[in-house]
Amino acid sequence: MKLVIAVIRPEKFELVKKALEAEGVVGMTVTEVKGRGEQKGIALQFRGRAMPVDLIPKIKIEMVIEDADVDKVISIVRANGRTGRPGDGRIFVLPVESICRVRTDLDDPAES
Amino acid sequence: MKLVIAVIRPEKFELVKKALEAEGVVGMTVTEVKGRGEQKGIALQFRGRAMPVDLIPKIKIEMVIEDADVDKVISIVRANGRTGRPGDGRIFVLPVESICRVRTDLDDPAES
Amino acid sequence: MKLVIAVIRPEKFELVKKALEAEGVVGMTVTEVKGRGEQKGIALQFRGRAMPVDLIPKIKIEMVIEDADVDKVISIVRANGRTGRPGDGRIFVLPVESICRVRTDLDDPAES
Amino acid sequence: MALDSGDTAFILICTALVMLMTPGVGFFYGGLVRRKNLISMVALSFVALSMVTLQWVFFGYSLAFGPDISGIIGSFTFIGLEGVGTTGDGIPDLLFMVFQMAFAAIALAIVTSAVAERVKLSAFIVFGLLWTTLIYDPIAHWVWGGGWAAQMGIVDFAGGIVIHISAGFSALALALVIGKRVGFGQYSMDPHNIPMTLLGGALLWFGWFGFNAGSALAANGLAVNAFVVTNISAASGALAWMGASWVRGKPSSLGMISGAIAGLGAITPAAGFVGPLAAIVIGTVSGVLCYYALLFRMRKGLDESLDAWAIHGVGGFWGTLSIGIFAIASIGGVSGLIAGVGEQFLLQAFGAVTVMVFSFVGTYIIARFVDALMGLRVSEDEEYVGLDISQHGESIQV
Amino acid sequence: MALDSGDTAFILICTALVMLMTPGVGFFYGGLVRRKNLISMVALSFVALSMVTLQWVFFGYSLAFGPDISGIIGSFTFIGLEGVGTTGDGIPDLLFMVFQMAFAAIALAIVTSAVAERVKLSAFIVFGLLWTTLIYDPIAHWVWGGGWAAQMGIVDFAGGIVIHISAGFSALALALVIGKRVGFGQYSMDPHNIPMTLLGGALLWFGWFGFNAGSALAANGLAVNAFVVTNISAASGALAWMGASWVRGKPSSLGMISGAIAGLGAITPAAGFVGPLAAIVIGTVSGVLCYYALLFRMRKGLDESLDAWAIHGVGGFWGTLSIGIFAIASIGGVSGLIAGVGEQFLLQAFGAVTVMVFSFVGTYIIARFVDALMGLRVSEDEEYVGLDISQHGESIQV
Amino acid sequence: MALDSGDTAFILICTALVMLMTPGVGFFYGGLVRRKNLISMVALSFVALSMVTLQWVFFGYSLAFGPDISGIIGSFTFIGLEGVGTTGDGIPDLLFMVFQMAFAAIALAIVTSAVAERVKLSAFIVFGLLWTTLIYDPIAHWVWGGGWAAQMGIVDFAGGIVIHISAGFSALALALVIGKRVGFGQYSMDPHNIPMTLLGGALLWFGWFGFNAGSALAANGLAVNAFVVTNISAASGALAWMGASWVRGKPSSLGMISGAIAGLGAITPAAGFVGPLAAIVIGTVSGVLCYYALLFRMRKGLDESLDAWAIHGVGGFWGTLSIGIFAIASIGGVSGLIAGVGEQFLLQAFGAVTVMVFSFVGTYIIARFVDALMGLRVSEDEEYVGLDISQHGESIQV
Ligand SMILES: Nc1ncnc2c1ncn2[C@@H]1O[C@H](COP(=O)(O)OP(=O)(O)O)[C@@H](O)[C@H]1O
Ligand SMILES: Nc1ncnc2c1ncn2[C@@H]1O[C@H](COP(=O)(O)OP(=O)(O)O)[C@@H](O)[C@H]1O
Ligand SMILES: Nc1ncnc2c1ncn2[C@@H]1O[C@H](COP(=O)(O)OP(=O)(O)O)[C@@H](O)[C@H]1O
Repeated sequence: MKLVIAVIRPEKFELVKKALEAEGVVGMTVTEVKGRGEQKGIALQFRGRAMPVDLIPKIKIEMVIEDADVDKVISIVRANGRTGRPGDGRIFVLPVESICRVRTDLDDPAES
Repeated sequence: MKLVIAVIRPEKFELVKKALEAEGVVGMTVTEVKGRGEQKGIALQFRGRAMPVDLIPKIKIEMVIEDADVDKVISIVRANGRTGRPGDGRIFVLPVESICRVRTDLDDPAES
Repeated sequence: MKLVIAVIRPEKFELVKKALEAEGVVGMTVTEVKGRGEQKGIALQFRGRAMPVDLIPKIKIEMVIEDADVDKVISIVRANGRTGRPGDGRIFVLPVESICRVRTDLDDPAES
Repeated sequence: MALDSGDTAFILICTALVMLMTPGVGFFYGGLVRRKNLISMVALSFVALSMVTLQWVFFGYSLAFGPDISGIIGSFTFIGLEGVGTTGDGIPDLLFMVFQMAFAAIALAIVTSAVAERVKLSAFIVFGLLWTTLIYDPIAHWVWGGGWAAQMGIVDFAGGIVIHISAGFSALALALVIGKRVGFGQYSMDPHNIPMTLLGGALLWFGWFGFNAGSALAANGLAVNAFVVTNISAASGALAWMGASWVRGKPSSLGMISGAIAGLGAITPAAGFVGPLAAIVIGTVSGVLCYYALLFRMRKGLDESLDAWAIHGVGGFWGTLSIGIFAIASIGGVSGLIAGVGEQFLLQAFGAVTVMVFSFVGTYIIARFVDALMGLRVSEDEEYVGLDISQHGESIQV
Repeated sequence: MALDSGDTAFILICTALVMLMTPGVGFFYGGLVRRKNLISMVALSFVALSMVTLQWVFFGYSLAFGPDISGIIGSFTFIGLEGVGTTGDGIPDLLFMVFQMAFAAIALAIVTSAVAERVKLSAFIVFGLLWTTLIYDPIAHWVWGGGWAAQMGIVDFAGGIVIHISAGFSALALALVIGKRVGFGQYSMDPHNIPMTLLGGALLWFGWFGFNAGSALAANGLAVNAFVVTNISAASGALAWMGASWVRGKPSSLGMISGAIAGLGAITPAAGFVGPLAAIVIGTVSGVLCYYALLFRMRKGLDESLDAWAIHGVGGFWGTLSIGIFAIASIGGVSGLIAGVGEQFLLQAFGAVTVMVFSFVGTYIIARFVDALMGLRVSEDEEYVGLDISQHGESIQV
Repeated sequence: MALDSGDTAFILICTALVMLMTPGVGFFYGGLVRRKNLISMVALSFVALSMVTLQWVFFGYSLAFGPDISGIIGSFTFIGLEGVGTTGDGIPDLLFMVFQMAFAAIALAIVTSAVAERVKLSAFIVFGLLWTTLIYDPIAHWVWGGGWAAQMGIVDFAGGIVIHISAGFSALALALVIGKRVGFGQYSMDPHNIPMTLLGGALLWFGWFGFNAGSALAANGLAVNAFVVTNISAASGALAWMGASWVRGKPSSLGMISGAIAGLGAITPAAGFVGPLAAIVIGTVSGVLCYYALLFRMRKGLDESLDAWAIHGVGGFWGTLSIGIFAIASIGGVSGLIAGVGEQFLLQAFGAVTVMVFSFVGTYIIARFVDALMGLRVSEDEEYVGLDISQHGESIQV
């Protein structure tokens, strides 16, 4: 199992979510975050001075998925979350050691 | 060390927190999130049409604990966070490479 | 690549952020969280009774960085996030398997 | 008598103030529920205001203030506001009509306390129409429209019986019918947005000046007396509740504002009959009494969720009795126990008890009827998701 | 005639109520935009209030209400409020001036709908000054200041033409010039804070009593009539929009409050001419009509973002016509179709259409001019970051 | 003279408006503190309103407006409102009493600026009672109750000296005693909820019409003049502060609303003495002046946290002097420098300075006393956790 963390634009979230669902990737945990990438946010101009706005609202999606699905998920997020301009976001993949449900005591890793 | 991520029902959070504390699991970081599991949220009926509400508020608890405590923590969360109905939540366990405190420069992994 | 998770005091966040930026650590994702450490929060006294306030607002910074930068990042956070009193926070380091951008399909791990 | 521009100006503005109270109740309540039901709570108050407005025009006003039929109800004379004109005695009849409309609206808004976070919008509409027609309008007629209570000499300056006892005890009955919220008593349902409640409280306190002083129906000394004792009782109630709860723990701001509402509810019937020092006693007692009523309600596990009963019902009851204790003839022509007259107290008690029983029983029957008809309550899933989404398709993005 | 203290008291307070409406518009709109533009939206309303206040003192009042020049505009007689004193007929002239100032301010605030989430603050200031001077002041003169429309017999009790048609259709033109928000139609721009919108709506509803009843300029029967029909139309509009939208989906609270505003906008011109039952029809029709106008606007992909056009423009238009249908001479001296007189309807239609065209075309030209001069719109980056940060350097930390 | 229903109506409603200002201050301030102290900040304003209400009834009114004792203080004649009745000259005495009560309440609410985010609730209650009794009541007596200042001919239409100078400079003294917030100057304490501050500002602007126009104590031309210049000065102050801060950076909405309050504070003493054009100057100067006062305060590292001093103190001071410059005898019977009379300016300056010194020194002593008695300040841990939890046991869940 892997934990895929995708940090994307809030305005792309609906699209990404729908696309993931269409491909059967349903389980996800979503957090409102702020972030900056290498561009150090957005540099507004103000009276000639640059006024950087370095923390921009983003949506963080965490999905625990089968190893085999990682590439699929990444390409869905990319396909639907992209505008091509800086700030589109990142995807990180982390190893997961085990997962389980709260609803039942049966561990059924295959489930999710 | 492991990072245990438990995503549970908000209304069960107090119970779970108290139970963890009673068993000596004190350190935790808590985030308000929204999530959906395999049930794709809750399907309200509206005029015969289904109106899915797919992102339901949840509480995410992150705890970094000793490897040996993982099973204990999981069973506490399960025992106290369960209603038996869909939406009770998930627990993920991730490996942690190292931990340290901000307050002091002494690394004392045994501490936490 | 590593995922460094630093949970720090909100009032120290600006300082830490600036210091990281000065050292070239720009990319980060920031979440408002609440947490408790071993002190179980802050124990207010009220009419002789202790009234624990166990979840204190914190800022969680997630940074995915090169393995080589981990020590640097940790010492920056420590240097700038510290007050010396309980509640200064924790830093966790997790392994990251892969990272990629949403903006482009080119995987360029060296980039970030 | 001809119209008086000063009196007309006063009651016009007072009516606007009372109208603002209905959304005020919405914000007061909205801050007390869980975030997922805030919109629903405020919306219910607007629905109450809108529905009652039309009902009042069509026949409500006529039922309440039409020519009396055997002391029980008004006739249909004023249906569609037929014959309610812009002339009158001091103020136009039409102005009296709209001032009273605002009272009818807020009474229903107060009752929404009982169904917070679990009522079906459609069922509330049906319930609300029945309630305002079958409970509120008759009571208004009895006390203010020349009905039996007025004939007996029971007095109620601005609505302690008509609005607070009726709404408070109706809320209690309604809460029993609709049942507890899922999880009530099992996990915390702490108010999520106290500042919004304080805002609602501020609007209520503000609007209440129009409510009580306006009930003099003229800009005269009586209105001034009502205004002054209103503020005093609110302040006393706020400090009393705060003090009483401080003894047991922290003095919450919610307690303080609840105490203010308790003081306001209690002084409402008495505002035209008692003086400033009596108002201090009335407000103080109300703050403490309603606080204990709330504790009692919680101990009993009753989910009359936002305490319309404990605050409006109990406070209004106490205030109605208090006339019989503190009234001074020189203020409003009525004397109480302290002035050495016992009769008014018995009258007030009789009025309060009768309306209490009528409201409780009548509302219970209406609520059971609506529940049988269409179900008062949303499904468990809808309740879990929250009424904002399930009833209105909306949510707060903040 | 001498001053009347009752009338003066009434209009003073009504003016205060109307002043509160301008921030009310800000909160109404503020809840509808994305979180990153909330502060900006509220700030625009305060800027409108402040700017128009000074413009009105310097020359705006004189343009609108100065001695008539050929039916087109007022002369500069009252410049700097020269000669506008504290004596008058019933109420002081200076009071009439400030009452009208509040109207001018809110008109501009309504127009901000069109530029929500993308206007440059500096450009809005320039646009606003031009708009209030070149569009609002002439129209106010035509209809209320003794201009051609007044001379013809076109009536507008409290501003259906002067405020709602003018602001609504101006907003439409302005929206066309400034263009859609980035991402409009591509991704959801759902309102982020409905409770704030409901709060703004509550303040608007409250203030509207001052707006409409105050337009009688006296605390008399006419004011009472206006007050009553205002509330009825608001309630009818709220329920009608709610009902109409319920058929298609969930009855949102936003629909309900929008319907209330639609009802209020529609009754505004008619409040001194029609009775309570007509108000039910006017409000109900307005609720449904404005709802369909909104759906139409969305279908056309027009980003007149917060629906000043659909609600104020369309509602005000309908209300202006409705006088020609429902007016009864005994109320305001004017008769409509139902009273068997057709002339007023044609007059009203002519007035409504002329002002509609003038507002639309005039605003279009002004907006193009300001756009050419300095750019109406922020850069794409600034829009993305939000106007709170980019225009005001502020953000919400909640 | 008999009662006048128009005047009575007017002052009743004005009193309600001023009452709304006290929570208005709470919301204004509440938006400026960190989230963890919002509830506390609003609660303090309600506590001020409640406490002062009772103090005023018991003896405050008598101290301020009882028969004069040597120009220093009122006698105990009116204790418990003894002899304050519903008859009077134009308006009932009891109405004057309650109008003044609202003023006393808001003065204390303004002072809470100084102790934001760190005051112990119990200590504030003790301090507040002492302050309103020992500082506010005497000053009110001096200026309005027939004391030495009134005898000398110092004028203050609606409270520039009595409320704004006294509260502003008291806040400064209090801030020095209680000390800086932990972390002040080290890390950002940016306002967390500007929209709430704007809401508070809107309520203040609205209520201020009652404050200033109501101070005419009649619905007459003077009230109208006060109303008009109030709005003009608010608008001028808003635009001036906005402009001044725009030169240095972004024109924040907080600056704009602060400027409006600065304009309102400055016009308060002058509203019955100056005309519209003078109001533009008074407001504009106040906006700029208070902005620089704020910058000065920050540069000095003074944690008078929410700028009661910079805005109310400095604005009120300027406004008090401005009477001596701009007053025209035809408006309020007083002439200033521009009318060629220098005496009033000296009188005003003397009054302003004396009250400034008295407030500062007196408050300093009271604050030291309360601090010694019970500690003004919460513990460091409580401050860190926030006053909402530590003083009220509440928190915002949004
Ligand atoms: N190194 C990093 N660690 C953690 N989060 C990051 C990192 N880099 C970027 N992010 C997150 O991704 C978001 C988008 O990053 P950005 O660099 O703007 O994207 P892109 O490179 O596609 O333009 C940031 O706002 C931040 O939340
Ligand atoms: N695959 C997943 N990845 C990340 N989070 C998940 C995943 N599956 C579930 N969750 C989180 O757990 C919550 C509860 O999941 P759910 O499937 O409803 O629980 P259950 O399976 O016990 O009914 C979801 O709301 C979501 O936040
Ligand atoms: N074991 C843990 N797992 C997850 N988060 C933790 C853990 N321990 C501490 N934290 C986070 O770090 C924050 C600060 O911890 P604390 O123990 O108060 O710091 P310190 O030990 O430096 O005094 C907590 O509020 C919590 O968010």
